[in-house]
Parts: sequence; C-alpha cells; structure tokens
Amino acid sequence: MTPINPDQLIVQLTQWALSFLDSYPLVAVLVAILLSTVPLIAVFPGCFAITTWLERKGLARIQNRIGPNRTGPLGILQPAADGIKMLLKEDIVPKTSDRLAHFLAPVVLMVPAFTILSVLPFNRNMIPAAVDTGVILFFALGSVSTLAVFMAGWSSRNKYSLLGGMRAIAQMVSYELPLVLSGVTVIMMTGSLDTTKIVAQQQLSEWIQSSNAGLQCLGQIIGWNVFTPWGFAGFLIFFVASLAEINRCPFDLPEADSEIVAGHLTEYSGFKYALFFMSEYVSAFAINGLSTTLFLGGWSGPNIRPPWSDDPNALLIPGFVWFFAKMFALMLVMIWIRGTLPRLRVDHLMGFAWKFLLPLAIMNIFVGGFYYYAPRWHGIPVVGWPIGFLVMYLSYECIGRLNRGPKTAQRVYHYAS
Amino acid sequence: MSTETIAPREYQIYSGDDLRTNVLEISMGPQHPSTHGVFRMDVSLDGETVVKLKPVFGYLHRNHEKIAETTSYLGSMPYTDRLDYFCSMTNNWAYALAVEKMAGLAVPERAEYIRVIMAELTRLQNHASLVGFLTNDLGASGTPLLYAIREREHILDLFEWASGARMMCNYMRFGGVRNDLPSGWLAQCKKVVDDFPAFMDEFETLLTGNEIILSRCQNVGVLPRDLAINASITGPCLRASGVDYDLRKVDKYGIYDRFDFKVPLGSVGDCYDRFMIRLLEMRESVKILKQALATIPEGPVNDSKARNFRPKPAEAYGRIEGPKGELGFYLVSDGTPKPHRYHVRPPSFINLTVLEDMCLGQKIADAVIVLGSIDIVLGEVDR
Amino acid sequence: MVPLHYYLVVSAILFFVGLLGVLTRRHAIIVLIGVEIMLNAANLNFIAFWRFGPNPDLLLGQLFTLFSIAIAGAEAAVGLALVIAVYRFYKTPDLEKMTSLHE
Amino acid sequence: MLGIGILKGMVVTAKNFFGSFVNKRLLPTIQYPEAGNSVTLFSRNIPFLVYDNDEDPLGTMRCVACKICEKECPPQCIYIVMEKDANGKPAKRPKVFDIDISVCMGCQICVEVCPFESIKMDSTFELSTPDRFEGLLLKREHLLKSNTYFHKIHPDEAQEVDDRLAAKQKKPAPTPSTPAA
Amino acid sequence: MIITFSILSAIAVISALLAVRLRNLVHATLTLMAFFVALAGLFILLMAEFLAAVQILVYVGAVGILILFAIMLTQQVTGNVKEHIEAHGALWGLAGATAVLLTLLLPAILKTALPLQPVVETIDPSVRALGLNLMAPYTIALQVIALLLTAALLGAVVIAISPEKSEEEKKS
Repeated sequence: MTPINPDQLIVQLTQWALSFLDSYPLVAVLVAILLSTVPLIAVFPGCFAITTWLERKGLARIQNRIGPNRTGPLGILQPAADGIKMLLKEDIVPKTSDRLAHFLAPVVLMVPAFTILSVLPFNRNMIPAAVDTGVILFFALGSVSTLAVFMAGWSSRNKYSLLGGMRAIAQMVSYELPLVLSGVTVIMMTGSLDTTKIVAQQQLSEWIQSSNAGLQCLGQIIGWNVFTPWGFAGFLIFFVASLAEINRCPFDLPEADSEIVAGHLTEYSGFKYALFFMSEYVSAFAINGLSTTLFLGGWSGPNIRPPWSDDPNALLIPGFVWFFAKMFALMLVMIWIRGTLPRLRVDHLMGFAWKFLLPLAIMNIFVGGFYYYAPRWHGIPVVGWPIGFLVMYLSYECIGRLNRGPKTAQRVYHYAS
Repeated sequence: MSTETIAPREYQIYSGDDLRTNVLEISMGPQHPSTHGVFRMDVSLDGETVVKLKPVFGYLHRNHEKIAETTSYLGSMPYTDRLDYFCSMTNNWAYALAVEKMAGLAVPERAEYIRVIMAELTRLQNHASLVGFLTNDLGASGTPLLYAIREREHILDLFEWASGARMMCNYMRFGGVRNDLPSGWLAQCKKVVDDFPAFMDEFETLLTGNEIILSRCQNVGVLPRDLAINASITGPCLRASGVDYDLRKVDKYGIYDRFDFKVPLGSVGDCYDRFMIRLLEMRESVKILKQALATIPEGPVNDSKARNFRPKPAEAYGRIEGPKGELGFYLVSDGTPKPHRYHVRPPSFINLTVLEDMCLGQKIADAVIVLGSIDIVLGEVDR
Repeated sequence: MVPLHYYLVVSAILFFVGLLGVLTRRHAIIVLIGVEIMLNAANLNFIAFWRFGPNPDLLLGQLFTLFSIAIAGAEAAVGLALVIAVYRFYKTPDLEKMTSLHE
Repeated sequence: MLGIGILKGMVVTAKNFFGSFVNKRLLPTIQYPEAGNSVTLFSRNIPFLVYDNDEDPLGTMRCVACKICEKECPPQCIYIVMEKDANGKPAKRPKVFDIDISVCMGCQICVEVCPFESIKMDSTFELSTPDRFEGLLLKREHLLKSNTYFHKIHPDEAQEVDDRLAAKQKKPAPTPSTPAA
Repeated sequence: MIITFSILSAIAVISALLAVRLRNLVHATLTLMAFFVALAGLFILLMAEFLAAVQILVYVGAVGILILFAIMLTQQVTGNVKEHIEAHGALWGLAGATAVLLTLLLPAILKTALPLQPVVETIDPSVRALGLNLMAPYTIALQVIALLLTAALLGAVVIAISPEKSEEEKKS
C-alpha cells in the first residue's frame, strides 16, 4: 500500500473503488462519471446554504444588527428553514405567461451553473472533467445563462420582468467581454487553455521539490499570477466583471428592487424561485472558482510535504481546502461589497463596461506581452514587474479621467451671508 | 440629454416612420418598495427614459382638517403628531405657535429653549433617516439607513424620556410645554449631541466620496432656481437650488436669533446638492443644540390654561422651518372652544408638485431617487 | 465508432430542413434562422470528413469550420441589422410585401 | 485615484462589522422576549384609574365621574355612567367606566384635564387579546390599579401627585362638599 | 457511442424542424438554440472539443441573443405572428427542397464508397496544434477574418441605427 498521502486520499479511494469494477467496463465508466459529478451536486448546494447564512449574518453585522439567531444555534439552520419555506410556498404561474418558457427558465439557468463547475481543478488530479479547452468551455457555458435570464423575463409577460430581462441581457453581454479578455491574458501567459496546466504554472516546482519547509510554502505562493502586474490588474477586472455576470451588488440592475420590483424574477415563487436563487449562488461560486484558478493559484496554498512520505508532490493539507478557502474569501468580499455599495444606473453600467473595463483589459494584454519579453535578471522580472505596474496604474488613471467627464467633481458649498 | 431640450409640459413620443417604440405605461403603485408610504407614480417610459410622470396620492387622507373643526384646540394637538410622523415635535410647535399668535399668549423663557432643543433634535434624526432612505433607494441594501436609525434611537429615547412617547410626543402646549424636562435629561442630551459628529463623519466618508453616488446623483433631477421659487418650494430643496430662505433667519421665531448658525446653500440644485445640504444642516443643528444646552435657564415651563381655552375671534397663520420645509398652520377662531377653520400648509405636498418637471428626460432609476431626495412623508402630503 | 454515412445523412436532413425554412416561410427572421441551420449543417459535414479523413493532424476541417462560424456570426449580425432597417421602412417583416426597390 | 471613495466606504463598513463584536454601541439590538424589554420609566400607553388602598378598590377610587375627560378626549373613547345611590341622588362613583383601547391613542390629555388625579397613564404594552371588540373594551374593573402600582411604574410622577393631593388635603377647599369644578 | 449519436441527431433534427415551423417567433429561436447545443454535442462526439465550445459561445451566446433582440425590435413583444405564415409558393418550395434532398444529396452519400472507420483511431484533441496552424500557415486568413468581423460589426450598427435618432443626437 503506498503511504497514505492526505492530499490524494480521495483520489486513491476512488481508484480503489473503481478497481472492483474492472470486469464490466461499461459500469466502471458510469460509476467513474457518478463519482466525479455526485460530489459536485452535493458539495455546491451545501456551499450555497452556508453562503446564504454567511450573507445574512455578515450583512447584519455590517449593519449593526444580529442577523438570524432563532433557527438553531447562531441561526445555523436558517438555510434549511429558507429551503423548506421555498418548497412549501405555492408556485404561482401567471395566466397570460408563456407556460413552457416560464417553466424552462430556471432549468436552463441551472444547467450551465452546474456544468461550469466540472472544469475547475479542486486538487492535484481531482478535476471532474479534464478537458483540454477548460477555460473556453467555461466562458461558453457561462454565456448560456444570459439566455435563461431573458426567457424568465420575457415569459412572465409583465412590464417589470420585461424591463429586468432586457437590462440583464444588455449587462451580461457587455460584461462578458472584459471577463474573457482578462482571462485571455492568463491563457496567453500560461500558453494553454487547460485549467490544470494554469495551476501547475503558478507553482514554482523546483522550490516545492526542495527540502526545507519554508521554501516549499513559498513555492506554492510566490508563483501566483496575482503578484504579477498583468495578473493583479486582470484579477481586479475579472472580479468586477464577474460581479456583473452574476448580477451581484453594484450591478444588480435586473432585480433592482427599488426600481423594477424584482426584475425578471417577479413572477416566480416557490420552488422555481429557489432554483433561480440557488443557481445564482452556484454560478457565483463557479466564477469565484475560476478567478482563483486563473489568478490565485487554484488549489496551491501554504503547504508542506508530510514528513512520512518521500513523494515530492505530496502535500500535508489537501489542495481543495485551499481552493474552497479562497472561494469563500472571494464570496465574503462580495458580501462586503453588497453591504456597502449602491447600485449603478443602466447607462453608467454600459459606459463602465465598454469605455473603462474593456480598454483596461486590452491594455492588460499588452502589459502581459511586455512582461513576457522584458529582460529578467536571472529569473527575477526586474524590468517587467515595476514597469508593468506603472503602465497599468497610468492607464487606469487616464482612462478613468477620460470617462469621468467634468460633472462628477467634488462640490464646495458656501453659506448664506 | 439635459432637461432643457424637453419643455416641462410638452413631451414627444417617438412616432412617425421612426422605429416606433410603444410607450410603456408603468404605475409605480401604492405598494412599491421605493415610494415612501402609499404614493403612486404613473410613469410612461420610452425605453428607460421617463416621458410622462403623474404623481397620484390621497391614499392616506384622514380628513384631519375637518376633524379639527369639531375638536377643541387642545384636542387636535395629538393629531398634529400624525401629520409628519417623523418630526412630531416640530408639528406640535408649529400648531402651538399659530395658537399663541392668534390668542397672544406669552411663552416662558425655559419653554422656548426646550422647544428649540426638541426642534433641532427632530431635524437631526429626520435628516439622518432621510439620507439613509435616499441611499436605500440607490440600492445600498440599507447599510447607511441602519446607521442613521441607530443614531435616531438615541434621540427617540430622549423624546420618550421627556414626553412619554417616542414618535407621538404631544409635548407642546399653547404657551409652553406640557411638563418640565426630567432630571438628568439635559446631561444625557449633551452626551448624545457630543456623540453625533462622530456618526456624521462616518456617514459622510461612507457616502459623499463614493463614485457611484457621485455619478448617480449629480445632475439628476435638477430643480432650477426660478422654478423652485415660482412653485413655492421651501426647505432644503429650495436652499439646494441656491435660494437663501430659511425661516429661522427670516422670521426669527422662537429664540433663534440668540443662536449663531449658518445656512448652507447649494449651487446646481440636483439630487446631490439636496443630499449634501441635509448633511451640512445636520452639522448646523448640532451647533445650535450645543449653544442651547449650554445656556438653558431655570424657571416655569407652562401656564396650564389648556383645558377650557376659548380664544377671542381672530385669525392667525403661524409657520416654522420644519425639517421638510415651511410648515404653517392657519387658524380662524370664532370665540367657541373649537376652531372655525383649521388649515395646515404641508411642505412635502407642495415640494411634490415639481416632481414631474425634475424627472422628465431622466431614467426610471433617477425618478425614484428624485422622489427620495424631495423627502416626502405621506401623512403630511395627504393630511 | 459511428460510420461516416450516418453523419452525412444527418447533415443532409438538416440542410433540407434549413432549405425548407428559407423557401416556405414568409417572415424575414425565420429565413435567417433557416440560413443559420444550413450553415451549421455544412459545418457538421466538414468536421465529419476531417475526423474520418486520412490525416486529421493537419486540422484542415477544424480550421475551415472555425472560419465558417466566424463568417456566420458576422452574416447573422448584418442580416438582422438589415431586417430591422427594412422593417422600419416597410412596417412589416413580411417578405412578400417587400417588392419595391426604390426609396 | 478613481476608486478611493468606494474604498473609504468599504473601510467604514468593515469597521462597523468588526466593531459590532466589540463595541456595545454598535450592536444596540435588544432581544425582546429573553432580554427584557426596552420600556423606560416614562413611556405612556393606555390610561388606568387609581385607587388608594388595596382592601376596598371601588370605595377609595379617586374618580368622581365628573365626565371632563370624556368630553376632552379627542377620539372620544371614554364612556362614563354616573352611579345612582338608593334614592336617586348621584353618588360620586362611576357605575360604568369603559375605555375602548383600540381607539385610545395614549395622548395623555385625559390625565392633564382630570382635576382629581384619578386617571394616569400605564406603560404596559402587551395588550393583545384574542377578541377584537369586547377584548379591547376595558371595563372599570380592568382599569382599576392601586397607587402603589402607580409608584412602581412612574415613581417621580407618582410622588409629585401624592404631594399635590397632600397639599390639597391640608388646606381643605372652602366648600368641602362640592368637588373642585 | 451509437446511442449518444442517435439521441443528439434526433434532437438536432427535431429542434431544427421546430425552429422553422413554429408560429411563435421566440419559441422558434429557443428551439434553434437547442439545435445549436445538439450540434455542439455532435462536435464533441467527433473529438472537436474546441469547436463545440466555440459553437456554443458564438451561436448560443451571441447569435441567439441577437435574433431575440431583432424579434423584440421588429414587432410586438409577445412574438407570435398573426398573419398567415406560409409564403405563396410554399408547396413549390417544399417540392424543390425534397427534390434537392432526394436527387442530389442522398444518392451522393449512399453511392460513393466512404470509409466506415476513421483512418486514425485516436486523436489527442489538443488546441495547441490548432493555434500553431492558425498562426503559421493561416495567419493571413486570421487577419482577414478579424477585419471582416470588425467591418460587419460597424456595418450592422450603421444599418440598424435609426436615422432620426442620429440627427437628434447631433442636435442635442
């Protein structure tokens, strides 16, 4: 028995389980598929439940109140209570609504929300679908959710949801570009679309192989893309654009409750609304997962080699712990943003995407290129790093100034004589 | 597309052989999360821009003025709390001022000081919660609103301690106040007033520099100076358009001439100015409160002739600078204990008349903010 | 492995359906949808031949399909813009009524 | 810098988030049923009638049914019927004294106009009853509460009232029999 | 393998038929999207993963939404077409299409000798080779396509923008 390596425990278990089925190959294939998809279906709705609780508690604490504390200790069972309430609520479908599209909308939104999870690398060889074109598949399926939002808005045949649907499409389509372009810089630098290669590129393998523990930890962290100029700018653009993709706080135009009641979700109640709600959070997790994979070094975190094993790649703390920690950290930042920032207006939203994020993302690609060819002083990007940051900061400033226009100046107020 | 190109009343609907988009009629009805209370706006939209906006109200009409004609003068004092249920102290004071002007009653010195303190405390909590509601309309999921409400609680506890009730104080009487301040009240009030600037700094860092609020509030719902004057707008909305008119300086009612405070004026008259004027007025109110709390004298508080109060036949119009604008009471007495005519001049009702002119040509999201920035309370609008 | 004939038969049927849409329907957008279906049927053919072809590592089929998808995207954009412009002039998307050529 | 205003706002919310665990002022929520209620000693909700000693509440009731409060009450929610003793002479006791607390708005005008300090404001607020009509019409028996109770809920106001009554007791009114108008 | 192939092609054919025959336009577009997804499935079966991803990205993500926008802009929002949906010569059209199918396409497929099994059994579906090809022999084609797409983009905007609106923007 090879030494138990905590990092690969689950992988070894699945291989051990599959070894029993060698005699009938068809069943083995089926079981392999099940073993890789069922954990996704189980884990991510769990994360969704935890996040709803986190969100309500976090927002409450930001607003100096306590948040749910009646259902279970510290309100832990609040997601269960919400779930049951959603299931028991009557599912009202408006009479004039288009029955088929109204029913299909949450389904069409659920499908991409879960399929894009299969591309994310949770651990060294724990990736549900080791597809060579991982990132492109992610963006392709991500764009299908735009269609689902339209179907919801259009089929409920009410003014508010139509307005919400139209706003949602315009927003999601125009924010897909900065999202993809900021992802492109990372693909350009790693040279491959495969998510496992992207994560591997962010780990300095010779440091990890080295004997002393400090170097091993550093090896896992130093290589992250977010510490490079194009990585840092790309991460910010990616994060802001992902906020818009999943209609979260500063960009939650479609369900702007103060203007058009609940946008495309107005006519949904009961279980369908719960599906919408869940797929919004699951796609939030998926996009956070991708941004960790692209910029924050996926599953690599401060980790040392377990003392008893000689395999150089073994890790004491399993990789997916770091992966989920980073995803939840990004989720907390989203909750924090939701507690602070007001909503953008539609035309500012469009202007922000096309006139600010897009040029910045294109600029980022140039900076990436320059960084790649900038001379390095035996391995350390001495020239590329500072100039990269300088160029990105300058472009951030001047594009910002170009867009601001004269009106949003700080005003000075005089007093009556 | 600035508002000048669309004249206030005349609006074009895209027609002719152009891409005829049908105008979308939306009624942001009484049950709408962003109308403050039961208030409906019939908005017709061309795409996102507002083409026609008709405010519809009267859902909260309680026949206050007719009832006042059949109750005694003292009897309608508790009803004035229900006019603008955010600032019951200033409503009481306006009514008491009108009755005193009509019957010529004198008000003892300490009562005047108590009235100024209560009025300025109401202004603080009203402006704080208004700014909170405005950011709530902007979509900030209630965080600034809850900070404002946390501070408002301290002030409401003070009201409850003095008058017995948090919002429906019924505390002012003709010729003074109902009962003197309990012992220890002034010390607690001093503490609350001293803590307030810390909250205001936190509020301002959270809001005024915020780029999203800058881009959403500036140049939105611009109220030109002359339109404001012609439509007899009063209060912070008027001062935001740059008109120097504050009743505390103009009328010098009560003892406001003893305190030195300044009146902030806006320049453009858009949502952002109305929003900033209220923040600056809060700072001025804190200044007044500090001076009033320092120099409040001892002495009697009221001469209780409230019960069978039979004024000589006369008519009077008393007005004060309420947090929402000029709140006036017009009384005609005919010698009987019941007023012959009792009319309230509600500031938010009159400020509402210019809502359409401010919203034409703006987006639907701006119409909501412009409504929020006018600061209306439906109890006062419908009476 | 599925033999090549099946793919070709499927893409032929799809081409037939696309042609059907173009010829029988009178609404401008449905005609555009028909054209899209025909283009996709052609793409399917390219990929099928590439897969069964002698040297797939040259990736000729894939490249060709990639270019054809790009062109189809551009064509759809311009086609729909034309439909909108024509609709604004004629007030109906009905192709039967679009008979006059001059302004 | 473009995003500075937003970042400063985020810092403020972060301070509040962590402050609410530490600073009492940033978490003012009172868990109502468990952690007691926030009724202060000054809040007024519905009126109640005061009697002096506990043995004979009806006997030592201060109210003499002069119906001033019934006239002065703005929403007219008090209903009084004078008690007639054996030979038809009005005894100074209300036979019926109802207050419809679904109408009463707690404005305390009845307390002000009552010359005999017999009606005071109570600060209980758990008033909900299963039945909307009879349940909220408080009869005389429900309204009667002892002076000691009055001292418990509003100590300084009760003390003032007792001093005033004592002062009136020492210098009897010139015509002791008729109550002051 | 054969089962997935038959399911996917069945979905493709049925949704294509529906996309063409349905009276309600928005339903037609939604079934068209189903058709595109089924086709992407077929591409994956033929080991062309990158193509499948691009197909979904371009067609379902962009062209589908474009058609929906076009429908929204050209007629009342519900999308169902009141007037008669068949063109005049519908029957002749049907006859012509079937003639094309039966005389040209099917005999061509069935008669020619086609390889039953793929020549090269396994292919490693790597995108790297595709990228190198695009860069090396087909760079000019790539630049031309880029140019064409920008031209189409600008052309579409110029055609679609309403004449009044452009003057009015200039005026105000």
